[in-house]
Amino acid sequence: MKAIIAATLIGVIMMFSSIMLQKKSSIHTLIVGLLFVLLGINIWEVYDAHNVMANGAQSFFNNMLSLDSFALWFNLLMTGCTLLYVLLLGKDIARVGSHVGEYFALIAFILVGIYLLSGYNNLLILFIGIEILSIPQYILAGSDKRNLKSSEAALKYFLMGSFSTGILLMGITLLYGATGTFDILGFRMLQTDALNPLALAGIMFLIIGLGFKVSAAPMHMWTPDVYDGSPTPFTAFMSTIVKVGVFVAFLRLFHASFGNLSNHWMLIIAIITALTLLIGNLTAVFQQSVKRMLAYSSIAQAGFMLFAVLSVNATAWQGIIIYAVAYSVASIGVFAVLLKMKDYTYDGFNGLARKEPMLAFFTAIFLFSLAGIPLTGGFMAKYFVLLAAVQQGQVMWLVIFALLMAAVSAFYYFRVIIAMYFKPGTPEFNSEITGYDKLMLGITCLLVILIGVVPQLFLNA
Amino acid sequence: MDLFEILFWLLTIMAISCALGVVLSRNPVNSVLFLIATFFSISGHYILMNAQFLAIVNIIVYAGAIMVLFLFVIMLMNLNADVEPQKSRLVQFAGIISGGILFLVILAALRDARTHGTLEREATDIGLIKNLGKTLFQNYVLPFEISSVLFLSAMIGAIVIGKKESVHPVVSERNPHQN
Amino acid sequence: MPIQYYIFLSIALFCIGIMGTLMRRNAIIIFMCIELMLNAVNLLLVAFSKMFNDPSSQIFVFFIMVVAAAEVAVGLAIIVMMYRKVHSVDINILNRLKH
Amino acid sequence: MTDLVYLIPLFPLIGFLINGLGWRTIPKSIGGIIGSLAVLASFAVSLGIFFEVRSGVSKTVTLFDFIETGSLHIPLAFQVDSLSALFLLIITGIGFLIHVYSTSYMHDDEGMVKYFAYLNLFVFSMLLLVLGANYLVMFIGWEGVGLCSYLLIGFWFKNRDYTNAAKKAFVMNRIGDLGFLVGMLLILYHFGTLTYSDFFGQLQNGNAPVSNSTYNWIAICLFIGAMGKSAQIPLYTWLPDAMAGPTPVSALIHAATMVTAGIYMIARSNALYNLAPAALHLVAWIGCATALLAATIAIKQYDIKKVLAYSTVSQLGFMFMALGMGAYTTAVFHVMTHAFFKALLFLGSGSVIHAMGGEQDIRKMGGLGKHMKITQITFLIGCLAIAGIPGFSGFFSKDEILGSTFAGNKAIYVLGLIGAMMTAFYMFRLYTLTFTGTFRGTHEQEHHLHESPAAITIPLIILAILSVVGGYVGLPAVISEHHMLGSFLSSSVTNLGLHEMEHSTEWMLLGISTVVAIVFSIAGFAANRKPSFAPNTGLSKVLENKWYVDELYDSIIVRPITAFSNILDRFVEKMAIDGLVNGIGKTVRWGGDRTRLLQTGQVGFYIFMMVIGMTVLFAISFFWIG
Repeated sequence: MKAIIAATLIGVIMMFSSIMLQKKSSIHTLIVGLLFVLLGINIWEVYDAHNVMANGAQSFFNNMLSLDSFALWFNLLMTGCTLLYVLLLGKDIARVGSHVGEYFALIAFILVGIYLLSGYNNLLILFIGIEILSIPQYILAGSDKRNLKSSEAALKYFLMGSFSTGILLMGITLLYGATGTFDILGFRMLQTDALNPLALAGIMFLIIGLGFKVSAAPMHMWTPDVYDGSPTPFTAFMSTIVKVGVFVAFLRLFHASFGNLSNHWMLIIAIITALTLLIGNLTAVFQQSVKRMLAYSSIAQAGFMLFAVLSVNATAWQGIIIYAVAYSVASIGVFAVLLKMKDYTYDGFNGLARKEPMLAFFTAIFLFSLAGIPLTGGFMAKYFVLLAAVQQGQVMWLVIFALLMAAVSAFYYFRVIIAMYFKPGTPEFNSEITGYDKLMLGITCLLVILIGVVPQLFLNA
Repeated sequence: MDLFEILFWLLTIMAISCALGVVLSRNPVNSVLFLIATFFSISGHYILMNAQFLAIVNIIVYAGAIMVLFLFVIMLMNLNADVEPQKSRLVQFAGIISGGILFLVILAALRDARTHGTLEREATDIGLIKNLGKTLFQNYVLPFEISSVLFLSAMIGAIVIGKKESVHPVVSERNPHQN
Repeated sequence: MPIQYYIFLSIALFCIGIMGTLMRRNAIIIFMCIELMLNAVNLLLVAFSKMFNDPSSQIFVFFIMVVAAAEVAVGLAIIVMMYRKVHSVDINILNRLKH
Repeated sequence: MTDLVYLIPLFPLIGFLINGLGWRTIPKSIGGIIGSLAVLASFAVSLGIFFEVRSGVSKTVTLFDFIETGSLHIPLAFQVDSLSALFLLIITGIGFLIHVYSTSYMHDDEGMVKYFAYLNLFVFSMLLLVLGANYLVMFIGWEGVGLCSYLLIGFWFKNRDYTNAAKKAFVMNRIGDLGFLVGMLLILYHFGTLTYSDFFGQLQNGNAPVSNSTYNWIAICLFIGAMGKSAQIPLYTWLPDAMAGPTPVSALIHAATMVTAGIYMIARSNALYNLAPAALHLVAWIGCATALLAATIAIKQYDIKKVLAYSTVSQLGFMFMALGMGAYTTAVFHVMTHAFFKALLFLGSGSVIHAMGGEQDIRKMGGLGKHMKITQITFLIGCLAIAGIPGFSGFFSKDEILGSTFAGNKAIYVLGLIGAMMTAFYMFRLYTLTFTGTFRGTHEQEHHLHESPAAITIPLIILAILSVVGGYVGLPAVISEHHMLGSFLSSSVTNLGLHEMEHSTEWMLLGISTVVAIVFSIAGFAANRKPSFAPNTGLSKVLENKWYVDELYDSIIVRPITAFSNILDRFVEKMAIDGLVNGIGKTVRWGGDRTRLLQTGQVGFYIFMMVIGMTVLFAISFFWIG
């Protein structure tokens, strides 16, 4: 709870910062400092939760919000990822437009949304949380006003996003009609053998609405356009931290409330997962622009995260945490490198290993992680979510299909590595690559490997 | 058929036909007016169901504020029937068909909904401001507070998007696939 | 009066909204159709509130209106921004991003 | 000593980190020394562990937990027993020799330090693979070697073909890995563990609640993984292409590491395979087919490294034949002897290529023996060993394989024998064309011919000695009652019950192998004494030839074999296997292209797709499931 208040305050402070502070760099320094404070508050909360309550969840405001140790831990990790994001990409964010303070304020507000989504106990909070997440995203997508693509992305995202909000709301309403409550634990009273059609329809609408937010097929079509059109620093944020935030909401609802109804929705989500994996991976193979490839691959990665939703067991929760962190960290790293490049096509990376060997090496590690090569975070992440699905035991065909798709994914991730290492050329950079950049990328890289070697460190045991 | 039912059917027919008017009318201004009419009929339903407060709020907020905003924008852009491009017949047909099929599928799914709940005719007082206020500030105070964040971000959005970009040297993000 | 009446009415309005989003090219009209969908949801919520005799869903409606207002502010800003650039609100011209 | 087992992979890792991070600043010679020393240190520890294991120690060393979820618990643990100890020795020992060799071979390359970093990473991954006490650790090493081979094959990245070869290797390996992963998940699902001791324990108790077909499926999935790594049909084409890398890398991949991973895995999972007879049959037949196919292709090759590459594929086929018979220790025995002579042959060919200034075509060689005696003699020893001439190491292991197939499946025995014939033939063809006769290259090259420096010849000599004596740890039963290697491995590997053979049968088999080896070695030698490389040897030309013996050999043996080889090369490999692999790629591309077209950029269309999807999902959930 403290973190939610603190994040809101940070947002307010950042709103005013662009009036108070003249220099962009001082705004950047301010947000970094404030995020460190927020991280401290998060750590404090986690620590508190360990000491004060023995395993119990803290519930707030008439059971609107229940911050159990999982939620607090997840919030901590997401704050950490955001901090890393701001440290790595802060300068690039400042370059998008003139409203730097406002951008950071929106990012802080999005964090509030993520905090709400990790611990909501009431569908109203889910709805408001998703809106708090979405509205700033519409704005961030359109924040590069000199660029028509950015405006276009904003409009598309906005129209489709509010459409999906309508569907989500219809789902919530139908569920309420079946049970008479918005409390997610109240849905446990739904009986699996004689399920009220209202509830089933509600669950379907919820799957579609939430599936849109996490860009699951066939609700994924906005993703490439929006991610490609948005300013790259914000694409990095939207496709990673925000997306995994919605995933936790997804998981929370379907495990806590509909866990015992899984035979009704399991197949539907399995179909969605298969489609998502197929479309995301196949289309990513084709892209010429690395940014667009990352957009498609984020669909593919969402397919893997859907496995955590599919498998109703404890491993799925661990899986989503590891996946969230591993995917976010590695993606942010790749985006940070991408932002340095002048040319976003694969050819723009030609010969990077010659000119900037450190940069190329780090990029290679990030890509290994995204492709799921062992000893990187991505492998452990995929391993955990697939393990959860195997323990669930009902969707072995899907697991095998996912492995096949993971093999395909190596194709497009490795194209970047081939370009960097095996092709001649001289890449051009947007800005000079400073020692600071290398240091931060090195730390990110270390994190990626750390997740792959000692994943237990990132699980709140 | 008593007065209640007559009113129900009257409002229902009005709501659906006005909603169709929104979708089908060529002139955007007409669409807005149809939508306002739809909102009025929905407010009528609210009153039928003893949700007086919401009925008023619906008229004030939706019909009064939001739709006026829409109307302003449409006027501002000077959009009228001649300007608005039409989708091809095929696309329109596909839209009607797919929407209709979705409707039928949901209808079929909920046909035998085992909620035999009925709406009592007697007036209840849950829709009164006093009751709603109590619920809002007892049980739903967190969403109430939290929605301030939403408004703050909407406000920032209006600033970020609405304000003209100040002219200052910025390195444009070049992407060869832009054009 | 059975609750089904309201369920069907609300679903009908919802689907009309969906049809509208599919049929129209004007971004503002599409947005209006989405508002229509939200209103269909509101209507159903109020009906359920009456059925359960529970004020909480009316509170929910209240919040949906609040959120819709915020969304309209942002949405219209985006549409106006787009209009300033291309002098049209036709969504069919928004296809620069395809690949 | 066994507690120090974590040092074994640690040393190469440190070497990798030092060389990898400082490859711009570290001078070449220092980089080479660091790389070699790291492997030497691992070798020393491995040796210590080997002796301890010989005295009967066998244990699992757990470092820390990877995954801990409820009932499942997967640690990063190392398994120290006779099987892993033997592989450790092979990997670090031969790996060290290759490192030493590389210090000289790669001396002129600007990326030498980077090269050593990759080499160390490779050894590290392989050690991880062998040491892991559960399938997850094995898989990590497994992917690791795939990745390193990708880096090393693509090491000389200026040439576009090389990067393609690297990509091919990687994709083929990924396909195999997929099988391995599926097998792993099946094990996890059915047995709830990935740790060897738990898994095999459950298998041996026989109370695991699974059917026989499950065993077979798991075993086949794992075998698909082995097919990819150990280059079996249909996933073998990457290995000959992988010749694009530097020669010492080929030696490392072909002799000591990578390709033996599949053998190791199946030998390690012997408890599973003993319960899966159908899978064993598949293993045996795939091995047999690979052995034959690769041997026939090898006969036609003109690239010195390609011949050796196909011979590796063929020898791996032999090992899988042994595995398929349930004679796991035999396969491991052949892995060991093969490691010696194949490393020797590759390093020898490297020495030749070095002397020829990068030329790999044997048509342009000949008579090199005059200029490089040590290389010639050591290469000859390698050829004798691989051909299975009595007294050399390859004889013992190959004979043991043939013996096991004779006991298990006569058809495979006959085919194996044919494979052995061809092995002798093409190896001596290679030797003859390279080292005897007259030089066929340019004058400039001839002038340049010289014996290689000591850093190259000393590893050759050591390997030559090993190639001779390496076989004596596993003497046939008729000669010695005590099979040293077999009894050493028996603590960790249980062979499927073999039929005891009578001594007379065994003598007969020994005799047949000996005769075959010698006859076809001579044939290979004789048929290529006076080589002519015209694509179509007309009948008239054969008649002109005065060598009566040559003509006989030519028409009886050489021509049918080359014709067969042509067919296999052209149709089976180029069309069927490459076609299959390319076909998959094409399908993926095609599908991607179609789905890409859906991305029209139209919001209306996107929402339309969403509505359609929604309708379908509703229909499924209400009218199909419910």
